[in-house]
Amino acid sequence: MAPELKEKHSFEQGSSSSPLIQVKNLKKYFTVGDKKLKAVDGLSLDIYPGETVGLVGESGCGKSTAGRTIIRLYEPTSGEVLFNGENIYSKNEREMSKLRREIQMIFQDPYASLNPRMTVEEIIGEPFAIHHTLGGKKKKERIKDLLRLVGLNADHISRFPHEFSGGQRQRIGIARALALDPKFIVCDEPISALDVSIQAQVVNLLKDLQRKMGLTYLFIAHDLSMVKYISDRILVMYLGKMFELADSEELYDNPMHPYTKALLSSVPIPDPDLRRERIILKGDVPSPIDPPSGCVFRTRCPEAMDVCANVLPEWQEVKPGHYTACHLYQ
Amino acid sequence: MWKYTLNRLFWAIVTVWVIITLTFIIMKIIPGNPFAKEGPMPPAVYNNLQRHYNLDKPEIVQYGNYLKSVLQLDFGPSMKSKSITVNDYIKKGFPVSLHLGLQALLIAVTFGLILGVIAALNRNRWPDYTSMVLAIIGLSVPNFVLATFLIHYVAVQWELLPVATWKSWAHTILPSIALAMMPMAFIARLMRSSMLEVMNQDYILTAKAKGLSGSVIIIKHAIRNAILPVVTVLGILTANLVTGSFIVEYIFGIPGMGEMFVKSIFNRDYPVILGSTIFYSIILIGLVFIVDIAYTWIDPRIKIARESS
Amino acid sequence: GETESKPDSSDGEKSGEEQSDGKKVLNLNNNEEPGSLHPGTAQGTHDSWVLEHAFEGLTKKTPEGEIVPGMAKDWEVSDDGITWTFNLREDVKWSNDDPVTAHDFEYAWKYALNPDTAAEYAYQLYYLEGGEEYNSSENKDEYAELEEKVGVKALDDHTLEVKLAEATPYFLDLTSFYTYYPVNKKVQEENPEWALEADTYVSNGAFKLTEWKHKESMKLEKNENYYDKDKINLDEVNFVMIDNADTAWQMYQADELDLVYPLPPDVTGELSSKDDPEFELAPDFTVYYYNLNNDVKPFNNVKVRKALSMAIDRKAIVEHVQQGGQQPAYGIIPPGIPDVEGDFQENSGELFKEDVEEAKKLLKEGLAEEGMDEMPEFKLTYNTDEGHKKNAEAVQEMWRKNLGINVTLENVEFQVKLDREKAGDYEISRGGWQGDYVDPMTFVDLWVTGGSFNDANWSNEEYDKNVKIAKTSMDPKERMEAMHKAEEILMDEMPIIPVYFYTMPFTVKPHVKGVFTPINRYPQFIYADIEK
Amino acid sequence: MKNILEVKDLHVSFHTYAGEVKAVRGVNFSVGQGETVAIVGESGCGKSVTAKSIMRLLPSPPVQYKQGSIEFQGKDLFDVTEKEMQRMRGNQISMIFQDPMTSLNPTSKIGSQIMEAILKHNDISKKAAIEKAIDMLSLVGIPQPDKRVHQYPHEFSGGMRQRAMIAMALACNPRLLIADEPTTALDVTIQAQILELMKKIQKETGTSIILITHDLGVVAEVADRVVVMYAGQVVETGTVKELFANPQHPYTMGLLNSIPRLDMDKNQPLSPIIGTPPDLIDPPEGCPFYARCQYAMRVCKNNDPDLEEVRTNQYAACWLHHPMAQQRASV
Amino acid sequence: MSKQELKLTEEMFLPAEDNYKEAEKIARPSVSYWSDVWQRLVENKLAMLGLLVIILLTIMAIIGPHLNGFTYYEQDFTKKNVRPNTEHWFGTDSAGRDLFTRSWYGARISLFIGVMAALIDFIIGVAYGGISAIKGGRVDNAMMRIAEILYSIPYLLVVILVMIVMEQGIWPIIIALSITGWIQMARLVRGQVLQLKEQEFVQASNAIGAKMGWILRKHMIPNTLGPILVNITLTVPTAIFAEATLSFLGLGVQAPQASWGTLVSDSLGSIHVGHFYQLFIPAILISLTMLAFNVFGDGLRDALDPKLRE
Ligand SMILES: Nc1ncnc2c1ncn2[C@@H]1O[C@H](COP(=O)(O)OP(=O)(O)OP(=O)(O)O)[C@@H](O)[C@H]1O
Ligand SMILES: Nc1ncnc2c1ncn2[C@@H]1O[C@H](COP(=O)(O)OP(=O)(O)OP(=O)(O)O)[C@@H](O)[C@H]1O
Ligand SMILES: [Mg+2]
Ligand SMILES: [Mg+2]
Repeated sequence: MAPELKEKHSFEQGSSSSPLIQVKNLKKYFTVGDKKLKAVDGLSLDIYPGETVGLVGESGCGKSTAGRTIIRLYEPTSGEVLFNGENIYSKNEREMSKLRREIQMIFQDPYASLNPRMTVEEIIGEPFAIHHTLGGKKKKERIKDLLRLVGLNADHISRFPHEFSGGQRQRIGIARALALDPKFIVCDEPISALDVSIQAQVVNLLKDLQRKMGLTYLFIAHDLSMVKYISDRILVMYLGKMFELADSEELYDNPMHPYTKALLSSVPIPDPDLRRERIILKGDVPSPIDPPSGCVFRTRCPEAMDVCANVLPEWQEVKPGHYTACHLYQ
Repeated sequence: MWKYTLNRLFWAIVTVWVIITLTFIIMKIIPGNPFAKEGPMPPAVYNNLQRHYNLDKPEIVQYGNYLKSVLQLDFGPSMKSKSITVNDYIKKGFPVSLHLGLQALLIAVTFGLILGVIAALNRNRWPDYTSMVLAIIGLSVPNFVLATFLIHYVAVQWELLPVATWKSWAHTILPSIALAMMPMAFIARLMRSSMLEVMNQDYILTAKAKGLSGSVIIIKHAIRNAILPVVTVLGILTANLVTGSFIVEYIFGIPGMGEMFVKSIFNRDYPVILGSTIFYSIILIGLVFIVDIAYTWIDPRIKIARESS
Repeated sequence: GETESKPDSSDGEKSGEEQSDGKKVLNLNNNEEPGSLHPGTAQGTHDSWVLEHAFEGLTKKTPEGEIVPGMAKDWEVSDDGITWTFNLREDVKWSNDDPVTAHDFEYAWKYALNPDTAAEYAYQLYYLEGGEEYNSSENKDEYAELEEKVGVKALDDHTLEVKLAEATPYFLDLTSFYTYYPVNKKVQEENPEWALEADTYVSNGAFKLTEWKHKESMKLEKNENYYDKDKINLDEVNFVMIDNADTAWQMYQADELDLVYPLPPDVTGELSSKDDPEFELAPDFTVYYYNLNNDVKPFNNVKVRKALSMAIDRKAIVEHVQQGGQQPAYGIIPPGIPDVEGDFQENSGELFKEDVEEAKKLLKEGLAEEGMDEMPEFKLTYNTDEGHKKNAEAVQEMWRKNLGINVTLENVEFQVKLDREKAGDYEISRGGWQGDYVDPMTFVDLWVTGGSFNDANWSNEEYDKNVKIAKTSMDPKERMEAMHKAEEILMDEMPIIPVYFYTMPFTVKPHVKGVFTPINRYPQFIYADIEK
Repeated sequence: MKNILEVKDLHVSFHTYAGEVKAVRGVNFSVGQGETVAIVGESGCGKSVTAKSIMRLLPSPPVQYKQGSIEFQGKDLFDVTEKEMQRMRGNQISMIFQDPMTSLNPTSKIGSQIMEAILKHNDISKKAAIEKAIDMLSLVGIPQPDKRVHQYPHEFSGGMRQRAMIAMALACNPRLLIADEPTTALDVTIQAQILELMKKIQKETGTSIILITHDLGVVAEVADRVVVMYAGQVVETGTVKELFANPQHPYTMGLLNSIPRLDMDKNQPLSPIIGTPPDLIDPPEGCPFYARCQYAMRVCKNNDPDLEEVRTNQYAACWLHHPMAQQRASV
Repeated sequence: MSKQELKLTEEMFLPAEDNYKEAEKIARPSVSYWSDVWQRLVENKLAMLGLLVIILLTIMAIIGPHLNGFTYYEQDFTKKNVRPNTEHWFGTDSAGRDLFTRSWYGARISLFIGVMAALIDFIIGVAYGGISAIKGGRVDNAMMRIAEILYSIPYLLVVILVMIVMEQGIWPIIIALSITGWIQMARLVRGQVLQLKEQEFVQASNAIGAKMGWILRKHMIPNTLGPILVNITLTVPTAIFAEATLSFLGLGVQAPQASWGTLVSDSLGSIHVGHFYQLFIPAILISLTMLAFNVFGDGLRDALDPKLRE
């Protein structure tokens, strides 16, 4: 394994470095009809400079909402997000616009996230145009540099997105996110729409860039093997709630929450010789509009107990650096 | 559901009230009055008329009085024709327009759907072009021209049907056709595009994969889904058709609401203008509501509650 | 009443044919739903055509235009022309078998004059003594008193005494007019709404109303109670209400109608040029003219007004635009009114001449007098109607060609035109007037100073004086002379530009006989017959 | 083992305004009785087109079948009339599609959608058909099936809809089930349920299954044999065990290497296949993988290799297995 | 098999050096969205025919009134109701005016009315629908209600009002036609913008810090332009048609000017007296325009439809 990486990690988490992003009890509710949909319900997380935090969970559990709220694409219902110690929600429009250079996002759908009516040059150049940082020839050079940086042919600068394959488009999206030299990037399932062979291209690129530019990632995904590979720490969400947070190795080796266990065992492993004991969860994810009482997972939990129906399990550090919210550990 | 209906009802009342008010204001702004005519009118006669119909009162009082009588569902007398009240007008005219409108609607929907389906199923082949050109021709001949042609040829030259008036079923055929043409063409085009879209849907493929034959797929799966956009426009369309078309009623001499409405405007017959406007908007709002309900019935996915948010 | 609106299953009856049961049926088009079939509140042709056949007044008119006894068998008039005494027939009955009495007349006239009735034609009764005072009252308390003073009184069941405000030479003509028809007092008092539906409708004329599908159709049937019923040949008259002249014409062609008036303009031209045997031209009693707003420069100038009038080719308009056998008008009083001797209009002759060169000269002079060097652009306002539009276009062209004047046409809604005329907010506007009664006064009266239809806002003392003389004098010669004088003054001053006198072109099927056309009425079918 | 299906040299093209898209270019493979064959490959490589060709579901035009044959139980499906084909669809061969959200008719009840297939292919009463539909729903593990038959698709969750699709496909005991990416649109936990279900059903009914996917994990989990497709061609086939252990085509190797293994060092970069697949309007003359292949040789540029048996029961289309290349490698 | 016949040399099995060059190759030529749309439109014969007719009509509207030396207003009673002949190509009307000149003069007015009405619809509709969708929530609700109410007020009353309030001419007609016409455009734009608002590329622009105006200009408008264009192509003939209906009610353009609508409604009666051409010619021109704009609009819609692009 990679012991030194772990050490480095714990070092980073130590007092010497302060977190780049601090999410404090973040909540984002949507109104659907006359009901509240609690898309994100109490998210707290510190993200340190240079690290990658993975965020996994089933579809609709609030991953994207969390990501978008953290960078204030959505206004939160309550809670705070501190970037370098400053609350980003208290910033006015001008300050926010400035801050936008520091935090960026890469989107899930390489088709929907590029305006089909704009050329690659316009798409990647959009940040410069908005912030008036570069113009003319310099801008064009910079765009070409960015294209090369993400491994695309700089001659394709005047082409339209639909002429590119999915992987290429995703790289255009990455180039756009990188244009303003951000510090923090939310990657919202940047690879789940791509083919396996292409996924690796993008993941390598992201890792490469992180190393070169000292980037910090919040990496959202539902492909657990990829998340494990790219993340230093992983947060598991379910129905808007945090279920478990740990170092990625730790989480895979010692999953605590029954949901994490089930999730891990559900991942098909491309090795026909490996036959595992699987935990098949019953039923489906309940509707977030009226989630079950108590622990929201109890309706599918193989180890549900009586208390689970009534009491909300508390978020607690069970082992150093390993947090979970489950009655089994309280 | 109840809450939803009540909410809609509330807004409907507000809407109708705003419409009454605006119509009242416009009516009073535009020049003319129901008693104006070419010829001498001694002031005494004019004053008597004004007094008789309460037009001598301040406008705000007239407005108040009108609202009061509307609440009692009494739209007042016609100022132009002493033989009939506005309620009579509606009682008399609406059934006629309704009959004509429904008959036209039937023609429009039946043939519109058939043309649309045929066109979509033969996309970019001659049946498609033929039905669409037919449909566009339906759209592109002004209906007073069409009505004139129908009367001239079918009724006068070929003597197949009576020319005008509203006496027997035979009398209703030509006006129904003249009225149906435009909506038919509209429905045909709408149906074509929605059919094309539906035929590309995955569930059509599923149905094929089940081994169903082409016709079963079209009837059981495609049309029902493709008809949804048609249903949404049906509310306004029906409201327009059943409240009468001036041109068709005027040309065919049909005693319906459409003719009365337009004439009342030219005659400045205030109570008739207001009465028929209110009636029209109630029908419109009602039908749109019905269509919304029908929509949830045809398309079980739509939850009414969503709309209310 | 019959409010059933579903078409019945029976097929539309073919017109004119004697039906299997030998009934003689005439099919007509009334154009529109009558506004009112109550003699007191009726006004306009849509109402009168039915009324004229369902009712009869004190007098009636023969096909030749003579005034003959109707409900009254004879009458006397005092020497001063003020007091008229009518003796009613004793054998006349309402369609509900009630006798027709003098009280019915008294009641009807007073009813129409009652301010609460708000009858638009109440002014037709202003000739009665106290009539205008009663109708003008705004105080309900004095109604009874004023009503009492109105100059009409039933001396007994069969004697009616009428007192006029001033001598009215054409009063007898008025007694055949529908505002002067009687109303069955008993019926009216029992059911004020009797005139709204066919089944409560009671009349005293040749026909009775037996069916009225509002906005759709009416049926008149022979009234067996009519004293002169032997002269009535028709059993039934059906009216439809088709407003569109094209449609009505098509129905006529498809034999669904026996008589059509009005005809579409194109058809009029076609039929008259072909001398179609079914085509008939009846006289009308109407003048078509243009109002010149005398308050607007340069229309305040006589020379300018005359120039405009002289530059119009009336013959071309009549022959090529209207094509309905109209008569170019060089005066304002249409033909058909007896003068002391002969026809009033013929005696007047042409009161001015068309002359383009003269017009040009006058225009120049007139403009110079007003301190203008050229005619400003002005607007000719007419109300929406194909015929008016064609006339306006032709006149516009004539003025452009003949005088080099730029006119813009302005087509407005009827109501808007009336409103503008009343407000004096126009330059030139189209006008027309159909006489109410057969006397030049019905036209001459219009342009007195401050007259309610004097939209040209013209005023001339001499003219007013002559009108006054004609109104009050009982000497026919003096009257006629004064009116000729007035017309001359009017044409000399030219506050309005007459264009032509209307005709009434209509078609009637050959099997319909005996339709006649009084000068100011729709074709009358009271004595008509169907012969096959 | 008897083959129930044999696809031989299948060519399929689409006519589009941009030109002819040669979506499938000479595909060969077979499916044995009771066998599960997985077809894997990148998006756009022709998996779905192959599957739909077997069902004859592609609209023509724009589709053109160029050459080849599809033999199902010894009968060439290209010779069958549309009527006969309708009798076979849903009865002998069934298909389930990727997206359960859009593959069910939203305006028709689940029960009636299942019954349709049953009524079409069996001469039974409506009542019996409902019974059967309920049975099928309970077979695929839907609780309270007697209530659920009367519900509409939107009242089902994604996983349940896919189960309903499976129930529908299996209602007439087909000999062959084609599942086109049946779990791609689903969450992992739900995917696990569905895969488990498919395995169970195969065990119980003995149907042959063609499973189309691009997830190698899923392949390893359920397939007996694998067909790897690339740019409209089959580049390698073999049993799951052999193929995963000894991939013989550089593309297969690339696919396997680009997935992070759980035991992998995080600092070691993944080894992706570089580049993108070729455009099938203008496919390269030689080996379609040439431009992305790390072992490419000069011969590959202009010469398309044949699919040949390179190990027992394992076929690959690659010049590397040519004796001359082997020779050079050994040098 | 051909492979057997292949001459394989040892040299061929040396590693290729430049194979990666083509790995990211994009085979197809670069086409912008609009040229792509144009290409597909050109393929659509019917639509192109429609476009051709539109162009021809426009050209004729410009030069037609000057072609045979007559004016639209000059009357000649000696030559009234003349059938089409070599002097009067479309014949004359009942006042002896040349119908060829009048028809193309009418084309001018009708097309102008159509285009201006469409333009006004476009401007108001886009602004109203766009604001409604972007503001969302209560504002959206209120704005849509207002549109609904406007839709229910008696149209004719409003038309009369407009005609009275405004100086006479073509403009009151255009305004009258636009009074409710823009509502449909607003609905369309609103729907599109609502959809776009949720699109990831708009969110991406937000994430970069783009302001409202920028997003509108760069993302919303270009991406709604397609459906808007289609709607415009359909509004033009609808307005021409609606003007014809107003003419029938006597609310059309001022005489002696002619629009197709007035030409048709004035000559409705000509059918009874055998002057068919007086009705047919303008009626056919209206229908032809409707037809042309409609097939062109349909073609445009198909060409713009992303589902039809593979
Ligand atoms: N704008 C919105 N309005 C209302 N509800 C929303 C909105 N956006 C998201 N939601 C709801 O919030 C919940 C969380 O959505 P979110 O997109 O964050 O999930 P996710 O974890 O990203 O899912 P996926 O894996 O499918 O992307 C879902 O139930 C979704 O329906
Ligand atoms: N209707 C069509 N018209 C034109 N080309 C098509 C059509 N359907 C598929 N194609 C083309 O055929 C090729 C193969 O498509 P196919 O759907 O079989 O891919 P696939 O392997 O199933 O991919 P995916 O994993 O994305 O489903 C693709 O290049 C595609 O562009
Ligand atoms: Mg998401
Ligand atoms: Mg596929």
